[in-house]
Amino acid sequence: PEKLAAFQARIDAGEKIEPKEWMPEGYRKTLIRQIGQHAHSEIVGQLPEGNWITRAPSLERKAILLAKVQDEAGHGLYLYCAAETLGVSRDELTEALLAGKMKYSSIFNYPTLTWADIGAVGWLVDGAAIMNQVPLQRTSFGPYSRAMIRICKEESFHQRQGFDIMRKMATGTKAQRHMAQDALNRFWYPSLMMFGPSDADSVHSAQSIRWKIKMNTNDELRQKFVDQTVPQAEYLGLTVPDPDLRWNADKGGYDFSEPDWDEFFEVLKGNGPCNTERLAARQKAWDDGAWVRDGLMAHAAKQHSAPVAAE
Amino acid sequence: PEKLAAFQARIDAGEKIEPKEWMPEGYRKTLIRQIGQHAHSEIVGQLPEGNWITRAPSLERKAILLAKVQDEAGHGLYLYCAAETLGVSRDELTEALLAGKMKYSSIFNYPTLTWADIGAVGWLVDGAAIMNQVPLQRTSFGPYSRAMIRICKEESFHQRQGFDIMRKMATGTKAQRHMAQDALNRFWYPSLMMFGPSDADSVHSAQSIRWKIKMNTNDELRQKFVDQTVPQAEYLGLTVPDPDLRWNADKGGYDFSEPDWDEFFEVLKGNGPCNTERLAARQKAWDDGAWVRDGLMAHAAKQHSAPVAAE
Amino acid sequence: MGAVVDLDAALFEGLCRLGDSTLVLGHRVSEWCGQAPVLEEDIALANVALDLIGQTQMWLGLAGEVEGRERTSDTLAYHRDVWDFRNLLLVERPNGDFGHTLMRQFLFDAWHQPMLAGLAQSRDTRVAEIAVKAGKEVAYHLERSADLVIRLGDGSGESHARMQAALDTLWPYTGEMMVPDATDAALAEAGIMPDLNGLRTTWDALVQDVLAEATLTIPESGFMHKGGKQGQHSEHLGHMLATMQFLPRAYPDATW
Amino acid sequence: MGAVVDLDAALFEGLCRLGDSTLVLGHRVSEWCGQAPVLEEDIALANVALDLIGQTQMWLGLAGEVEGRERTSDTLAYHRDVWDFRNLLLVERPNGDFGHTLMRQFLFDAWHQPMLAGLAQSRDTRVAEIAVKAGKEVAYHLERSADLVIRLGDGSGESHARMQAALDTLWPYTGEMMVPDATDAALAEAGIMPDLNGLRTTWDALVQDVLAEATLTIPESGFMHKGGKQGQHSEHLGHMLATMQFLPRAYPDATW
Repeated sequence: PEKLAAFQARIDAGEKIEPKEWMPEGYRKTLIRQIGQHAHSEIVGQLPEGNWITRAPSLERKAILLAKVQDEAGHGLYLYCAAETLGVSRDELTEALLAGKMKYSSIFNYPTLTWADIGAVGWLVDGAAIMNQVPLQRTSFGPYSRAMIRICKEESFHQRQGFDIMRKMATGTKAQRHMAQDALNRFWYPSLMMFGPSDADSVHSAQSIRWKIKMNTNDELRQKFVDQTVPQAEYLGLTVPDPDLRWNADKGGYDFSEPDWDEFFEVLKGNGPCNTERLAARQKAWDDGAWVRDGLMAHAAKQHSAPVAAE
Repeated sequence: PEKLAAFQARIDAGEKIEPKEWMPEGYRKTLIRQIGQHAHSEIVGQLPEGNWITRAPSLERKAILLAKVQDEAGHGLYLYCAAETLGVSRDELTEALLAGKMKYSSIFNYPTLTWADIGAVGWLVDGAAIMNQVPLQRTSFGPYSRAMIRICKEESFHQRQGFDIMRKMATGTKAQRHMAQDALNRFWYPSLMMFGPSDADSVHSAQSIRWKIKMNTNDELRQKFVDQTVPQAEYLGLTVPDPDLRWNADKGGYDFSEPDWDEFFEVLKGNGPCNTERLAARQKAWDDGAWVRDGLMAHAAKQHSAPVAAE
Repeated sequence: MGAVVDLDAALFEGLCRLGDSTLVLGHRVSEWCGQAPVLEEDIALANVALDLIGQTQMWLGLAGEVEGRERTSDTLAYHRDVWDFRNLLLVERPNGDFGHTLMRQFLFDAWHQPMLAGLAQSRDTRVAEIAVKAGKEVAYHLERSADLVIRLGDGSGESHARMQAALDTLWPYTGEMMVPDATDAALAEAGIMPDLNGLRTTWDALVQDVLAEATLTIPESGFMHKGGKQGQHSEHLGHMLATMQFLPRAYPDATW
Repeated sequence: MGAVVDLDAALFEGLCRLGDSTLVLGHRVSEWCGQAPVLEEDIALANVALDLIGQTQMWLGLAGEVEGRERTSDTLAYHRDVWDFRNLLLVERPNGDFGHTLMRQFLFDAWHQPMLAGLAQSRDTRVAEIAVKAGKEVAYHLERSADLVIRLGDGSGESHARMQAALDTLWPYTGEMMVPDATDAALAEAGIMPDLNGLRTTWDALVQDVLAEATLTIPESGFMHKGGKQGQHSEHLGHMLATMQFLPRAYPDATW
């Protein structure tokens, strides 16, 4: 308990906790879960975008999208490394994902059905992600904080590119405008879900906020996201699919409809449009790749033993 | 030798030989090789056409092409059945094909690269096949003769459909005309090869002709094919890719260039554009289908043993 | 789902649901060309695909006629993008192994056959005529797929496991077939198409019987995908259309 | 193969050969997105694909400029059909397993790197500039693919067998890279592109060294496929283009 108080004092003073320093088991566990889940999201998040790389409508768009998924894989790498400093290996985390014991962001269980969805993913999904991540640059765990700083810089770039796709679509031909509006219709509520249900009644959240693992409540961030995004939709000439959306001058923000939380919990349980396929794709990559990983290890072992044998 | 003479006398008299009747071993072997090879050709022949079923440019064309490959599989079935009457099973023949011990028509080692190729295959390849097959309706082995009668009827239908595709392409847009001419350029010589090299010096051929397993020489049939096809190409406004092609009034037929027989023997050896892929596709179908064949047999065995157990 | 539904618009929708489902399933089945596990199946698969494409021509042909905007069955098949397709999600599932293809076919046939029987009673004679014609073909499809599901379900250990895996994977895509939306309801009320709720009883009974004989177990999870009928598909459809529509899209001025 | 070759026409051809090869290989590599055996390879594959697409923009951009018919790199990439594509057959081979993808990359890189070194000496400064830029990227590609071929060739029993199978399958597609036709000869003579015969020595040495260290055996058969450079491809390219070109073909009036 004394240790605990000292630990909390350091956090309150804005100090960073480093991997080799003492930390409460709960802090470590919560971080592993949160960082691991974030890493998995980057990896699984490649799939809905990868679905359109081979159909990107220009060489420039193809290059931008390739650069983006490359960044995402890179983010995954930073985050797995951050998690590894807490004593869990990348393989362990991967196996937990494949066994269904760890989650990834539910948004990636929605399909990308037209090219405009690639715009919507950048604009809305990366937008919501940034909203979550910017405060986490100030999180108490050093490696996590440093990873978030690198990631946020790239993410905001991705968001601008996504918005640029939407702008082209929204001001394009009739078919393109249709695709843009349709993408907004499908991604709006799932994006709002990305902040999680209202944490009014969550004990976890309160502890995480005290530890500076979580910096804001879900509702604060969701409100901020809506306030930022609605004017952008207006600028694009697109309609947010919420008949009850309106400006509330008193609170200085928009009133908006809650997403369908039943759907959220269903998707979380595995019953989303693409859950099965996303996990199956990752499982296949893991299984098909086993011989490669084994082969590389076998080679490394030979290299290692060769000089010994020569002695 | 007496038996042999009697056998030859029956053939000379135009009688049909039936499976249970006596026949020389050489006759049986030659027939198995020839009918088996023909059956394999029908099966492998599905692949280059199957390549365009999913891309057929209209529902009507798609339906016609589906009907055609269905017919081909059906022809394969007739022919395997005819071969089976000679004491060789379909599975044995299939395994010989996959082991490279039996051949299929080399023409199917050429790729179908545009939709016009589907026209060219019908017009030229089926055209050449019919030229080979029509006389075989009078072949001496009963089951083979009857199979050929059924097959020829359908093949000539296929040829007309192929010609119809070519006609549409040859009288269509610039791109379509390009595709049509390009298809003729690529399929002309391989079609001429379908009759085999000149059999002037083949002992085999002479024996086969005596046995009425082979009804004409390769050169006769090739000449007939050229004489039939050149006017059709002219009608289509397409150019046969042979600068030395010209009408020879003396012989009442066209003079034409020989195909590149080195290429023919290379393809026969396995070195054609698609040999490896065609065999790999058949091997994959065979391997992937093993559990289905086993499952069906297991079910049949249960059905068979059930009543016995109940007794 | 408003209360007032334009009946011609609903009929156009309903016809697209039929025609797009046969088109997409026909396409999937045709992908097997030359790769079936036995020669008899090469023939049967080509035959089923051929029937389905023929039915597509009739349904989409009529759809174009009802719509009255001079779209032919080919225009509808080759010049719409994913959001305008109205096929069931089940039929756009990838082929997987032969077991998946077969199970998909059976689950669809078991719906298709009673659906066509209902459509044969349509007050719209154009619909009824097509349904009668298609019904004869589909009776054979169902007979074949049910028979094979039984033989492979109750076959070897491996074939049983593969058929069960196929059933588990595909089951969540069956719900949509029997849940009516406003369009279905309007067409049923007008006596043009059968009541989907009514089909469920027939489908349930048939599927339960066959799967029981096949020694296969119906998954417990009640979760069902939806959206295909309303134009919200999986990622697979777009890839299929890229292939299917290549030539007419690349050469819009050509006839074939 | 006439004696007189219009040099601009030959240059256009030569540039399409380069740009189409990087485009098609970039496409194939990008098909791996999110499916690599290890995360580092997800990153590396995306990076290689990105480089190749960037090079495509440069080569096809210059090709359009040389042609002078107002075709951009996008027009050339998205609005030509198979017969106008000039890529090497090797790069349109399907991905297969990771071993095939890797071996294809190595066999190509081992040609690409000296090719770009030669192009960097081009008398056409536009060509030389692109080659210098691309050369830096490709040096890394070759380093990576050679290293991995060695590690997996001389790895486990299974990885060795898979790499050998990949080599056996892909070897007959390498000949075309180093056999000059009239276009290649004209460009070499004009000092615009390197002599392909000269590349063979470099390629042979490099490939033999790496494969020897990888404990892999070069197939004995001398048979080599040909035709890609002249626009005669395998059946795979058409399927790739149907996917790649879908949007610009379906929506010719749109900009993206």
